[in-house]
Amino acid sequence: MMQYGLLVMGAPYSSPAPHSALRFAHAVLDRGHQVAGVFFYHDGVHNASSLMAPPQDELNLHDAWIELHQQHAIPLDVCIAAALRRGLMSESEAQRHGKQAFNIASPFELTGLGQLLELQQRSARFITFA
Amino acid sequence: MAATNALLVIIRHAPHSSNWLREGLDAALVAAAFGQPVHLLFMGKGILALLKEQGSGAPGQKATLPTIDMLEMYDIDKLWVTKEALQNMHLSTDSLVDGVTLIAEREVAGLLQQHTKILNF
Amino acid sequence: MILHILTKAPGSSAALQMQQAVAGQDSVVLIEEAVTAALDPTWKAWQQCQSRIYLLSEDLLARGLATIAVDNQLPTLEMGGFISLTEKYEKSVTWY
Amino acid sequence: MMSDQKIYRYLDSQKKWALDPEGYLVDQFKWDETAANLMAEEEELTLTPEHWEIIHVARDFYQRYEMAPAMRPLVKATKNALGEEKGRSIYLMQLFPGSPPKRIARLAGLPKPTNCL
Repeated sequence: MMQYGLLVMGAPYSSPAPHSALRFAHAVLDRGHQVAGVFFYHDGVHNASSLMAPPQDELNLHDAWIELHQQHAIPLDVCIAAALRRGLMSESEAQRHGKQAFNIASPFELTGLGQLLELQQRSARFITFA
Repeated sequence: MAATNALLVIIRHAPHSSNWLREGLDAALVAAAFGQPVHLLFMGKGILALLKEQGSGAPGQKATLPTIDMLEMYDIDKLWVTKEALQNMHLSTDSLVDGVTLIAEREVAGLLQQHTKILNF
Repeated sequence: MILHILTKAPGSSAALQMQQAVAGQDSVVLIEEAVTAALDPTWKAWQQCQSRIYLLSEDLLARGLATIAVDNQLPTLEMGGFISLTEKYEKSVTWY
Repeated sequence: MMSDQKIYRYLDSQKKWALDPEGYLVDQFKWDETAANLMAEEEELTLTPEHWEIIHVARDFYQRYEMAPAMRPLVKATKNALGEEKGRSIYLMQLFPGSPPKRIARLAGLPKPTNCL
């Protein structure tokens, strides 16, 4: 049994990276390994948007990540600088920046890049999807 | 060179094309800020980040050069570039900032093997 | 020893850079758009990484390239095989 | 003009200096020593010549690198400008208790260091 860390840097519906990462995560778990965490960086931060509304008969990636979290308690960390730049923020960040709306909520957590490096340090295997 | 615990950050994207370059450099800076030794390998168009005559601010984005200059303040002093990549772009070392180390393309594979941690941008 | 994951087609700068970085004991997994390499049996990487380069079958199937990969006698693996490779190789680098 | 243009409150009664929700200057170019002193007063800090030296190190750093310094480069820049004795994190912590990079950036009229750094 090993700890896997995943880095996702592709945006939903413009890159196949999030789909690959999700399939990979499920396959890793099926093998009896653990996923220590998923870190969203670059355009990957869009995966965390709760305002994502794809057609009903298409996989909602945001919800798929939450399901993964709910089933396996996997942390979903989002780079705060990459997110804010792209218009993704939590309620508290929205207040801090004087914005009217927010689109990031638990279990997605806005966090610093230090978390990415920490995830890489403590994962036996670290796989990037971009 | 023996195995190293330094983080190798590979930079492959040019300034003013996407945010890959800036976000790659940010990752390098954060690692260094946390005290991790960081080495940089510039491949392909990533080399354009090292051109010393880059203007500032154009077009409406932060310039890259000040960040490249700032690397030494984070004690990031290994900036590798391959001779072949320079030749492919018809560039000479004179056009690059100081402190760049030229290596041969065949050394790249070895460099990756030596680093236990790698982030590829 | 490194597991290289390529997500872009042969001829992309990601593919060229990966080819520069592959060492003797490394393996390569082609996923996403990289599986279009099945269309090109003359791609240099097939020789360079002989017997250690694999196409992800799910991504081939999705793109209608599975039969061509078989016809060209190219090695494929399922997601489980991909996981096995990540178990074997401590390090991986994704080229995109 | 920095990205955070929302005015949350003013530093002074004449409304010369607008502040964002975190107390940073909305318009960096309006920074002067009076503004720095007023902000320091809010933080119950009295700016001595030793504080000013460091504020100028941070401003010079921003001029050159277009980024407010995080702790590690701030220590190095201080060492380069003011010598070994002052170029130590403990010295900066004594002058600006808490998070020196954030406090110095505010007092020096620089954008706050990005959350990641």
